[in-house]
Amino acid sequence: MKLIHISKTFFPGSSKEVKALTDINLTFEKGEFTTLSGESGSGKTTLLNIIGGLERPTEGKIFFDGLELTALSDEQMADFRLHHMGFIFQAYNLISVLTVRENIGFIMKLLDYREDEINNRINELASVLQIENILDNLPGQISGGQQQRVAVARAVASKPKLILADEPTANLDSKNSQRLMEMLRALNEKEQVTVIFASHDKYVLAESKRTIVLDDGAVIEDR
Amino acid sequence: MKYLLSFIFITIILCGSEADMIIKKVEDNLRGDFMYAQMRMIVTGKRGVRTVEVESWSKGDNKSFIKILYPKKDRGITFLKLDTQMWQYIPKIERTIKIPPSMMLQSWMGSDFTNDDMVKESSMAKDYHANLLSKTSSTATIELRPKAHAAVVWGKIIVDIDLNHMVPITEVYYDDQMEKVRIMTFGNIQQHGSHRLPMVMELKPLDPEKKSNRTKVIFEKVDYDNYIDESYFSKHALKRYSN
Amino acid sequence: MEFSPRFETYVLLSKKDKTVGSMLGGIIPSKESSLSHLKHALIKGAYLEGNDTRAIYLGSDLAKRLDVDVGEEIAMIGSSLDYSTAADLFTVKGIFRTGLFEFDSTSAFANKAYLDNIMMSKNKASYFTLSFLDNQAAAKYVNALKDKLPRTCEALSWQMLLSTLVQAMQVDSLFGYISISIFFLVIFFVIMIFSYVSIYARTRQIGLLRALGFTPKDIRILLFNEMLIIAFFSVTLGGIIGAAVTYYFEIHPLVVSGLAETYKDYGIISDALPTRFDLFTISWNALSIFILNLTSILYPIYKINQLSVTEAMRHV
Amino acid sequence: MYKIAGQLAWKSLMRRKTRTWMVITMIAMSLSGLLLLQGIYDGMVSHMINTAIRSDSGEISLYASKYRLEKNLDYRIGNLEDIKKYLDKQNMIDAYVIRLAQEGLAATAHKSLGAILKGISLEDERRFGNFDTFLSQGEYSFGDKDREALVGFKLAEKLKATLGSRLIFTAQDANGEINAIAFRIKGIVKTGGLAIDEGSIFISMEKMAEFLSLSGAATQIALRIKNESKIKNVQNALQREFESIDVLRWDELYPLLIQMREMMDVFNMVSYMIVFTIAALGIFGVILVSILERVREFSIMLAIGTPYQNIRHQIVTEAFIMSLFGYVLGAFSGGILLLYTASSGIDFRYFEAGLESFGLNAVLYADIRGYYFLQAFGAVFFATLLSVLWPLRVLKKIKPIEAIQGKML
Repeated sequence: MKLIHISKTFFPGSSKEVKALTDINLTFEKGEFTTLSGESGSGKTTLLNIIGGLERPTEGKIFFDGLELTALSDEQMADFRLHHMGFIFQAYNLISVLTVRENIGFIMKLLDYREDEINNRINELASVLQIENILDNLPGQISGGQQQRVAVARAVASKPKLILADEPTANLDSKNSQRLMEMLRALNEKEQVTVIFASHDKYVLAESKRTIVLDDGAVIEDR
Repeated sequence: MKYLLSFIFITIILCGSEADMIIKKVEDNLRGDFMYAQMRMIVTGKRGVRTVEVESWSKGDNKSFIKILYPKKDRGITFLKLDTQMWQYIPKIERTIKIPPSMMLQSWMGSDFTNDDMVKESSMAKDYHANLLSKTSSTATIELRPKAHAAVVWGKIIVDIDLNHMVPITEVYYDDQMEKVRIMTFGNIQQHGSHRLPMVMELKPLDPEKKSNRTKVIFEKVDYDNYIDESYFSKHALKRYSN
Repeated sequence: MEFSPRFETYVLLSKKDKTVGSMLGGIIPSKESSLSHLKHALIKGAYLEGNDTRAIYLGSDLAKRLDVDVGEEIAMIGSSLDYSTAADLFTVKGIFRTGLFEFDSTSAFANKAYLDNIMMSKNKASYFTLSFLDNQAAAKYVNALKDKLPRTCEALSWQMLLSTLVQAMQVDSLFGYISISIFFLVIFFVIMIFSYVSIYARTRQIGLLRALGFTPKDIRILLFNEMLIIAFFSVTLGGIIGAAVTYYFEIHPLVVSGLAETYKDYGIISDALPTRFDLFTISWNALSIFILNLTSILYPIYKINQLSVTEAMRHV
Repeated sequence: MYKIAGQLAWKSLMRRKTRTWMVITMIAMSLSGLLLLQGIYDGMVSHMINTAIRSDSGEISLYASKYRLEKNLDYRIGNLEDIKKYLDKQNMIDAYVIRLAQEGLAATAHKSLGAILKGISLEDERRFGNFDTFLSQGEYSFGDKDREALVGFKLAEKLKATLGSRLIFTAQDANGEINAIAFRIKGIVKTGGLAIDEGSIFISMEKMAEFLSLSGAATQIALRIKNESKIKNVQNALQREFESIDVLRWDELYPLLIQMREMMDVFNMVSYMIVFTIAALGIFGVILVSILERVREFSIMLAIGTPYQNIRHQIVTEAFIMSLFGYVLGAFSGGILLLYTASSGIDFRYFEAGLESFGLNAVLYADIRGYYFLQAFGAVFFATLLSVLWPLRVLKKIKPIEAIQGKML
């Protein structure tokens, strides 16, 4: 994945104009496990959202396997997300009326996977993430750590090429954060999926293969 | 037993025939081949008192001519009835109007008489069985009961008759259930040529809602004995005798 | 509903040898045209005007019976209010057709101002309008007719015709009540749903209040008072807007185009839907809605008080 | 893919049970009320039409031309035998009656009123329209030697006459002579049709002919037609056969009834419109709130790639599930109400004392027609569609990113 000359300006032209990102150029290889780091307001979340197509850059282009994502329409982008990306958000990102099992299988169902395929995948992930015993619970009935693991399971269920995670550990205690990261790392190794985080959590940084530090909308470090 | 029955039967017939005779005499007395009259009708109703004065000429049962003298507004309006047809002339618009048959049953000049009443003589002798109830030297009380299929509304009529003059004094009308419905009283008996008749008649309904109504007819001039010219009984008369 | 004064009387209309008993109505042409549909029923000649004198507006079948056409002269004889004979000559100004045979074959109309002179009926009138949508008026109409026409054969068909109208209106008003109750039922539910939803949106706040020491009774009083204030303002506002709208439509009747075309031949139904401005009805309706408003929140309040404090605070 | 939207919709509804039930009950109750209203309206009009047909006009009536205008015996149907011969041959005609009527004055000792005297055959009338079922007092008979009569109940009341009372009827005969006839009241009829109840007296045809000095004549011949769709054909055929006679359908004779029917249709439509506009408001409120409280959830769904159509589908499905339940429940309970009122009727005397005095039968029976339910379905469908339009606009405006970041709630 390539990001070329990405800039993002909020409220362009008005008095509240904010330059969130300026001229970002990055390349992510397949199977990478990368963290976007930086202080609050440094633009890491904005960059992640732009990568995921939830926001559009003011300038610049993004290519994924040779496909120009920035040229896609909103609907095409949504379809692309559905097929090739997985998302993990801070918290409360499960569908409240569906059980854990249904939440994990949600995207696969949207992608018209066969029922047995879905079930196999759910069981497989549940054992990896140690959530077998809560599969039939509703999100409201389980803890935050469990919810985030379910979110991870949902994100990877359909084997996307890219997983984007925005502060996945922000609402978790250290023990849960650590476990979540270990599991994500294991999945990354096992399934060769590209993972990009936005986080300044030390457990996240510790597990990352690559860390990109942003400050005031610009890359100041990439290691 | 048989004797007794036939005796009662004969008595009834005799009494009946005497009563019939009296009624016939009274009717003959009031009727004539020709009749000229000038009369005043006073109608008392809910909306006050009205007075109408008319002059009338009639020949037999079928021809009559009426002219209104009072109220002033209606003066000169004339009516002609020949058999079943009736015309009205109104001087104000100088038009003669043929009254349609359905109108014949309407109230005449706002009174309790219908147009048809004004021109049709109903005969007590023809429609009723007369029955003598009591009799003194000068008066008789007769009960009139309608014949089986006579088309009359009354259940019975009780008539008091002045035998000296052969004129009615009072007539009380009863309905089907034999309740009194109206009373007609007669007064001021005068001799006019060959006929003797009451010059005042008053009709008083007894129905609760009409209790205050009265219709009083006062004959001012009556003449039975003079020939009335045929010219009164033609359509030309309507306009010609209007003034 | 506005009433146009009419004077109705039974008269004979005559031309040459033809004489026909008919109903002659004295009308105020301008008023009548906005109320009933006489004007729209015109098929020949012209409708009456306020300064007409000897002009008469005849039903089509009545014109046929009299064998007259527009412009011809007919004689009228009737009985004026003092029982004297009223008579005059009229010129046929227009012929109308409503499609109601009894009406078209027996009725005629003249300018009330002129007719009053002849009939001595000034300041006397039978107040009514021939509108389909007002039953009281038609009931008065029939009563007025009954007073005026006790003895006539031909008035019979009139009474029958009108009784049918009255009947329709009676039923109409009865069904009006039923419809209104259905409306109120739906409104009741809608308010209940909205108040339920809005009260439930505050579940957590209420839970907090309960945690702070409010009793269910306090909650009940709080919510009820809130509703009272909202209901008062909304009903007042609604009442004013509703009154304004009805008042507007009374002056400018709603016109449903198309309806008139369908009924052109019948005439009695016009395309204008008369609306009635009546303070009593408006305040009565407003009061009902107000009460409805208050009763509709009873269940939601009950429901929310059923929740325990912790349930309420954790409510999502 | 829509299966999952359906599941989500269902589960969301189940989560807010009270709210869902309120909407369903609202739809069901207003629907059953409207169905009942419509049924009674139609029932009433068809009752009036039916009465008019049975007691007077039949499906088709024949009059001598000009008779209806002049109401005069000069305009009578004279070639009765020809017509009878023709009518007997027609297999489309179920039954027919011959009537001879004359306007005149009915009188008792107390009062006289305009009325119509009709010569009829009781047996024919019974076959024609079960006229005997209109009898409210006395006997369905003209008594010995046809000397008695049947009288409309309102007329009898006004004349202060009861069973056995004597009535005098005065009218013109065929020769223009004014005659009077006396008879007693044998029976009192109450049809709900005012022409009969307020102004008709029935005597035997023979007696009538004698009274009017007119035999072998009629003023009206009324026909019952077997097949409703053939009425016009029969009318045209009759008109061609007898050119000098007015052949009129019942709806031409009673245009007011047709107007009433159409007016009721308009009234029904307006009622439906008002009720379902209000109901749509209720559905709208619930749908809008359920969207607003789930904005975050929808945002996440959108973010992870759920197509917008899928979410829209979920909302629409939620709305339609409620409506469908409401409809089924409402149609069912409305149907039961209708069935009940169609068989047992509603006694409106409790509701409106004056109703009967205007000649309407106080017990009304509803009609049931299949299209009511179709129409109701349409109304519910439209109301639902209407109610989701605005919420869907709100949904469209959701920016997933803002909701996720907590800016929208």
